[in-house]
Amino acid sequence: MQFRRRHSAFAIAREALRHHEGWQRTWEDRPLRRKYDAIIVGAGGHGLATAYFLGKNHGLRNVAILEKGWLGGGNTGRNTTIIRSNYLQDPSAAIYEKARSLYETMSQDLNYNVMFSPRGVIMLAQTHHEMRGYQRTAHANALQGVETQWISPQKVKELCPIINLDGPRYPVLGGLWQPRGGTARHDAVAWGYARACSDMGMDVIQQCEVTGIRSSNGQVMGLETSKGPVDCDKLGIVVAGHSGVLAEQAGFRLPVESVALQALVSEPIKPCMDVVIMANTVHGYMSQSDKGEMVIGGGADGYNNYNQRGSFHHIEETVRALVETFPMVSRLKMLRQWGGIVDMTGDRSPIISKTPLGNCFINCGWGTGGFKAIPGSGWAMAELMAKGGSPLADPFSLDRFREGRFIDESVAAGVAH
Amino acid sequence: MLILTCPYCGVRAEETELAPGGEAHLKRVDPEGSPEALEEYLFHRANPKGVHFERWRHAYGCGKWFLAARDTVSMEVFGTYPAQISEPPQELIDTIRARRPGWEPV
Amino acid sequence: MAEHLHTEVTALEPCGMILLRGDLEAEWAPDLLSIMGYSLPEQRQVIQSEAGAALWFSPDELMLLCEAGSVAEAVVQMQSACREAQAHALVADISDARARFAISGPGARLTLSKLCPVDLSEAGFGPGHVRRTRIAQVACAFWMTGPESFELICFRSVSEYVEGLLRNAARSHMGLEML
Amino acid sequence: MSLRLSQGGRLIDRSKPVKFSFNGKALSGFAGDTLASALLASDHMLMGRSFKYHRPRGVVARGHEEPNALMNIGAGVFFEPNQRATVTPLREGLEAASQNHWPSLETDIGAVNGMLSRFLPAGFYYKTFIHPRPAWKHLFEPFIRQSAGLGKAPKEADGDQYEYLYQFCDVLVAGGGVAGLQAALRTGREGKRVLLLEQAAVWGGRAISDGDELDGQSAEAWVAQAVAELEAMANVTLCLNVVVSGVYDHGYVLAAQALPDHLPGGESPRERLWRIRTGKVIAAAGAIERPLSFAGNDIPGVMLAGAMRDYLADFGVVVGPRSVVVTNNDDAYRTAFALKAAGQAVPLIVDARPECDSPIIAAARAAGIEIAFGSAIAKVEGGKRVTGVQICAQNSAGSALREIACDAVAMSGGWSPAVHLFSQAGGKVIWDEASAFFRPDATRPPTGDDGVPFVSVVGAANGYLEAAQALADGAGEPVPDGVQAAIAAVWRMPAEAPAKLREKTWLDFQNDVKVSDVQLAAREGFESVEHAKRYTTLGMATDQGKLSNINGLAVLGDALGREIPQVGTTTFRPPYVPLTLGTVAGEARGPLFQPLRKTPMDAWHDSQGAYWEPVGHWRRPYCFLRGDETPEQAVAREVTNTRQNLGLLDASTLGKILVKGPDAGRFLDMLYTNMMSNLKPGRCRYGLMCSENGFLMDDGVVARIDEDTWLCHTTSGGADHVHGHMEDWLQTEWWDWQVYTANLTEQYAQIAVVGPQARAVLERLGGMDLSAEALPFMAWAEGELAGIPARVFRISFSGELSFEVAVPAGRGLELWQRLMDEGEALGVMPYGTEALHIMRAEKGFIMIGDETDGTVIPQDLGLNWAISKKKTDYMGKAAQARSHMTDPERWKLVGLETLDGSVLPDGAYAVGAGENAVGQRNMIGRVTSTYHSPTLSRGIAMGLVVHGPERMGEVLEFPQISGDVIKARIVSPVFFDPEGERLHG
Repeated sequence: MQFRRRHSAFAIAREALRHHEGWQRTWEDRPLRRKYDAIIVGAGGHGLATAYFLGKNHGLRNVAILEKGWLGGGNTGRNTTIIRSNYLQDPSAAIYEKARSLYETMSQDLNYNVMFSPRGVIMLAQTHHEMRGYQRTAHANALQGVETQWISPQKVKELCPIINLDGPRYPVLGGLWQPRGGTARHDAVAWGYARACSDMGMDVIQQCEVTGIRSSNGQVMGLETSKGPVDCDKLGIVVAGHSGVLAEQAGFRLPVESVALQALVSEPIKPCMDVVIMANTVHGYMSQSDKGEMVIGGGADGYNNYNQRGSFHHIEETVRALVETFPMVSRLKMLRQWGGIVDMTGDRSPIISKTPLGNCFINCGWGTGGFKAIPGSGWAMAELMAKGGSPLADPFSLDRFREGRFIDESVAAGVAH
Repeated sequence: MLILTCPYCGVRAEETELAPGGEAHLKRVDPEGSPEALEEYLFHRANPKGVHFERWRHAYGCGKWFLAARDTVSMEVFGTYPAQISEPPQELIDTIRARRPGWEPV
Repeated sequence: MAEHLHTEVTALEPCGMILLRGDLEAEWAPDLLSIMGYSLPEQRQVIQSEAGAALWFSPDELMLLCEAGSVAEAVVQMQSACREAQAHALVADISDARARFAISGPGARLTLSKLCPVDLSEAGFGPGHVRRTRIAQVACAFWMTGPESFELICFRSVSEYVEGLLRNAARSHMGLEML
Repeated sequence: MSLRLSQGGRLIDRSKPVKFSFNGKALSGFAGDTLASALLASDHMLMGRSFKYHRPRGVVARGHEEPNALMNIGAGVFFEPNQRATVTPLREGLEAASQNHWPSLETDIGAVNGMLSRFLPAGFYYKTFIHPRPAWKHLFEPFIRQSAGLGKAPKEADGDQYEYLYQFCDVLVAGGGVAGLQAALRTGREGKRVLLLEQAAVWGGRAISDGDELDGQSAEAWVAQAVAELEAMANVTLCLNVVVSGVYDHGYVLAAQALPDHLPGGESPRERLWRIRTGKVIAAAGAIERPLSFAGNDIPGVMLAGAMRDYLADFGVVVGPRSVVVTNNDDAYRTAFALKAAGQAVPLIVDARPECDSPIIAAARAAGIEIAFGSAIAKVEGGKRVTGVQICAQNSAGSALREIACDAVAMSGGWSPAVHLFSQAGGKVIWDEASAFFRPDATRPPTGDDGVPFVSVVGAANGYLEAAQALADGAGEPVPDGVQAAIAAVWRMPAEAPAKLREKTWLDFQNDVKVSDVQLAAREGFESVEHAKRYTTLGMATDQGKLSNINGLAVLGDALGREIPQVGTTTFRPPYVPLTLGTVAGEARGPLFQPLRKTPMDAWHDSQGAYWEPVGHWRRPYCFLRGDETPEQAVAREVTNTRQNLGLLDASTLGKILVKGPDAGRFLDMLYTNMMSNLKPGRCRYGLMCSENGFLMDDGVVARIDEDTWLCHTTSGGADHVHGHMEDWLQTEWWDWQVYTANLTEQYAQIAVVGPQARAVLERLGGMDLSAEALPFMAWAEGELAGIPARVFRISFSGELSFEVAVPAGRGLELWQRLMDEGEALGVMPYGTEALHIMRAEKGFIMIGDETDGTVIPQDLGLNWAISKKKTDYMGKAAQARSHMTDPERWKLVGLETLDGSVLPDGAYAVGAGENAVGQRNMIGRVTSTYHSPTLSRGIAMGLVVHGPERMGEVLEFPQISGDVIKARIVSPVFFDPEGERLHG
């Protein structure tokens, strides 16, 4: 696609000569218009990616993305940035692998460096049961076109020298290795998409809260917002933890509960870990950011919560697991902890679906695993909104709960982080 | 880190002594029920930003399940009550109304 | 440093333990207990009687302690008494299911304060109280057996873990002299 | 240069020298020094290198807010990176090394980044390194990672211990300065249970160093008196060296206690995490001084004015002899006085304000100190230390009016109340225009579980910066007006500084964020403070913006043409001060990491070569190794021996739940898919339990004990869950049903005695008639075996003649030992979980967790025989009627036999023709369990296959990850003894 101004080393050098006073807005600040072909509510990664692919894949550019706060300010900017697609069930593997492959070229596609770092992800097996589960995943992945391998403890140690293989409780029995998984810079994903959407002529409207959804004859007509009313032909609700509130405005209920999920980072240290490790038996996962911070994912609360704090005992459990798995972290210091509100569905898999309201679509329920899915989720949601169906999205429809057609990832002994 | 008073043993128990159990007052649907009712029972959950009725078990204490009314944003606990009841007690409803004018039970 | 807060942790020999589940407010309950030589404790109380301690566990659950040798007979006696009274109750010998520890000395309260989320100040917990809670990551119950001594019970399978926790916590109270 | 004066320093003991080393060089300080004060005392002004440009940096601050002086401390198992020198107490033998440079602190190659800084503005990495694609991973990212990071990564496990402490109080006072002491006195006198915590090693906060006067006495005397009164109150507990780290919901507070007397590796813990539950929090954390933004404000020798005062008063250390003071407020004048009093030269006070007056300004004039009002520092001269400053008018573009040679610059941009604790739990802050800071908004405090405010703030943290004000505020009295002249909201100096200066004007020292970076962010549309912070990394360094936040906000507001309140503020997140991860983990390390559940026979197993397997929190023998055996060989031997002779399995971990009462039968009929109410006393029945979603959850044998009592066996991992599940339904749904349950799992040791000789060995023990007539299959009996009270269940999970014997746990080992002794002649061997699994698979018995995975219903497993047709309801029945559950395309259980006799790999999938809608190979089945059967000398497997039971004899293809294909035939899942004859011995 065409960008107003391409980013490059040359552009930086040029701007340096004029003290960087020539840079322009990353995305335009435009007023809300009266009518759009499509409106996306929620300018997080998933919402922005949906808009991007509506434009890029389906030629729909009269689009607004409405954001109650600031874009990328929800879970997009609050996660541990892990990208992997080594899921067990076909529909999950398909959409996460689509996402992972799109991450590989995202910096080039968006002309914005999202720092996708395919450094590899290991999911540790620490019980025989877990080992069998991951071997099953590896077999499934081979048929799903997802490149994963079952690796030995020695190989785990080679890839991650700071690991303690011989924990007295749960010695490492091996791992599921996805060499092309990794991490990316979360904020940059939102900013890069916002810039691309803006350059396609879409309106990214921040500080715009949706206060009502207008419909007629079971079809969506438009929205009431804090910046005035607006009409639309199609509506996509992509607001993660706040989905229940929007669904209520649209007149339907969701199989979703919102809970706080926590994460923390340590103070930065020199590079010591080149891969992402997830240890599900002991509930800990960790990677090292480019800045040097150890990025650590904590657990989710078991009770409904909208306050982005969460309970500290989850942090304690996670840190214990990490001190056991990586004993050298003990004398590092926790710099910052925070929480995000994640929306959990009945089977812990997402919803990308039509809704009982005509031309109103919803994308939510990513639970603890949303960031890694962003481009795939946007791709599938855009296709669903544009065409009324999408092979990637269809299995994640709302009716699966009535039919008992679960997409349950916890079965592989892994949890869906 | 929540603290809730167990109505059975009177202990002000901290969250780590408790196990959360989801939405309270769900009505079980038996095989006679419609698929819609079953879906509702199994999956649809009240997910309010505000007053929520929920289940907790005093797992590391007396082992009893009890119910609580809590605000999911401010975390204010309006009250806890025994689980052997199919609707929240009127007294508690009144307390919540006093604390949250305009709130109505669903 | 903090020597005056010395704490002794002792693993105790097994004793008889009887689980009684039933409606403690029913008429038969105090009668049954008194026949057996126990008094009915109030909520969260422990009452020491000639037969042993009776611990309140929940509104429909008591744990009765007795001599190890007399538990089998006591259980049979209680079960038949319940039958006679046509009481809906469950009586079981659970003497082997738990391990017991004594924690004593001037640092006993502090030791438990490191492991249990319970107010163990004198104002918060005293003789006659029983508390079911967790000790680090497992369930436990404890009560006081003297001004500076506690008895703590936990499940048998985790007794080594709990003993490790207690000994570790009792090791040094440096920096806590003011508490 | 920096040096120690011959006198002064209230915290040091000059009679106690302390030796330490810095970058390998032997140095000496005094007891009471911090590492930073001791380094300054020996003229080590250069203490580290910055994050991005590797600029030389010295210490700026006195306490936890220090951004620059971060050290690698200690070695080996006691090594710790990023330790703030300003809060590291000096101790004998301390080894410190500066960070983030190569090859040395003085000569750092990374400083080339500084020369290129023009090409590396905020967010430059988003705009470049895009092509070619592989270069990011292989070239750019490794380079960026290597130059980023601060301290070295520790290499070893921690040599110290940590622990928790639970505390409860009515009032927690965080901070033992004047206001905190006052608040503790006030609430203590009211009789409240008060806990007063102070992060420093001394009481009184800044008042003593600043030489304040309180209630007509010296601060020192006042503090001593207040502490004495508090110590005398039985309801008040005071503790030093405890930093309050976070305030959480419902009055939960975390605090970290440092133990300065702890010796590395000593018996005491190194730090202790206090988990406090309090009714109220009174935050009295004081205020933090802000730097001023002028070019070169990061050169070693530029320090916060208050810090400079502290180093002098507390440690007798100065950077001198000539110091210029630069300020926008009155407070910094005190530094000038203190320096003068110590014989140092203060050639000029640069005051950005238009000429104004106040008692302290008058005093400066009277003392003959020159003051330049309306002035600014255009630029600091120097490289690795300050050599001078250029002075200009504040309202100018920075053309120098004069140059002053000096060794140090004391700067003060005003003070920011430490509102962190108030904000963490949800309190909102409000911009105070007159004082130019955010203060807590008392109308929007955090609320507790009762909905009532629970955090209040007093003293400097509440915006009352002067001692007399803090004294009144802490006491809850009306706060008098201050005597200082108003601060000027000067955020950048000079006001019209050109880009060239702004590019050398630091906001966030550690992360190297400059004024020009924040302006760039604003220009590029990162208008929200959260965007600007993330784009520039302002405030994300290890001081978490304690120094930089307000200045950054102001510069952002300036650039956007908005007032500070419109720009907003970021949320303060715990911890207030970085918290050691070991402290967070507490005692849970090594053997205490998690509870390890052991059966009564555990020690015996361990002594007999048990190869352990974790099962939930239990450990169980996977097999027993003899001699040089591999586990595979041991398992084969155990299977063969059990089938031929006699095997013993420790089955104590199986759940055993007693269910009793008039409604117990009815209850179990709801819980299990099959009928339990019609089971006869003395008999056993295998039962299945499903979740309300219809999925198979647990299984086990149920024995009816008497008319109203059943004993339910569960899987090892499922005991607690199933018991909780039962209690859930009894308490919350069918509370009028008369049923009690008791989880007796741990009361009994259970031993499976299995094999053709099983009856024989039990008969040798004596005590019970276990003949086929007296104890038929699926019956149980009670009695004594070898003098031990026992229940014997005649059930079989192996297909062999088998008895499960339950005895009181305390006698389990005795029974086990007796069985081993008596069985010796009969060929007894213990076996582990893997032999158990193989034997059940040979018989086609399903295993929860293998054949089930949370998505499987009993109907998938051919278990329809265990689903009662008579019952109108049971848990999961309604869900099992849904369309996807009754779909004939569901995969069903079959046996699988490889054509070549090999063992199918775990988790292998069978493929059909073609691909699905998203391009994945179509799968038609999968392996659920697979083993080498020693009995049949070939691979056997169970699996779920679409239309499986109707396709007996068909051959399926199972591709390997390598691409090779293994072929296997669909067969009956019962591989061995299909007639079940062996059950009878």
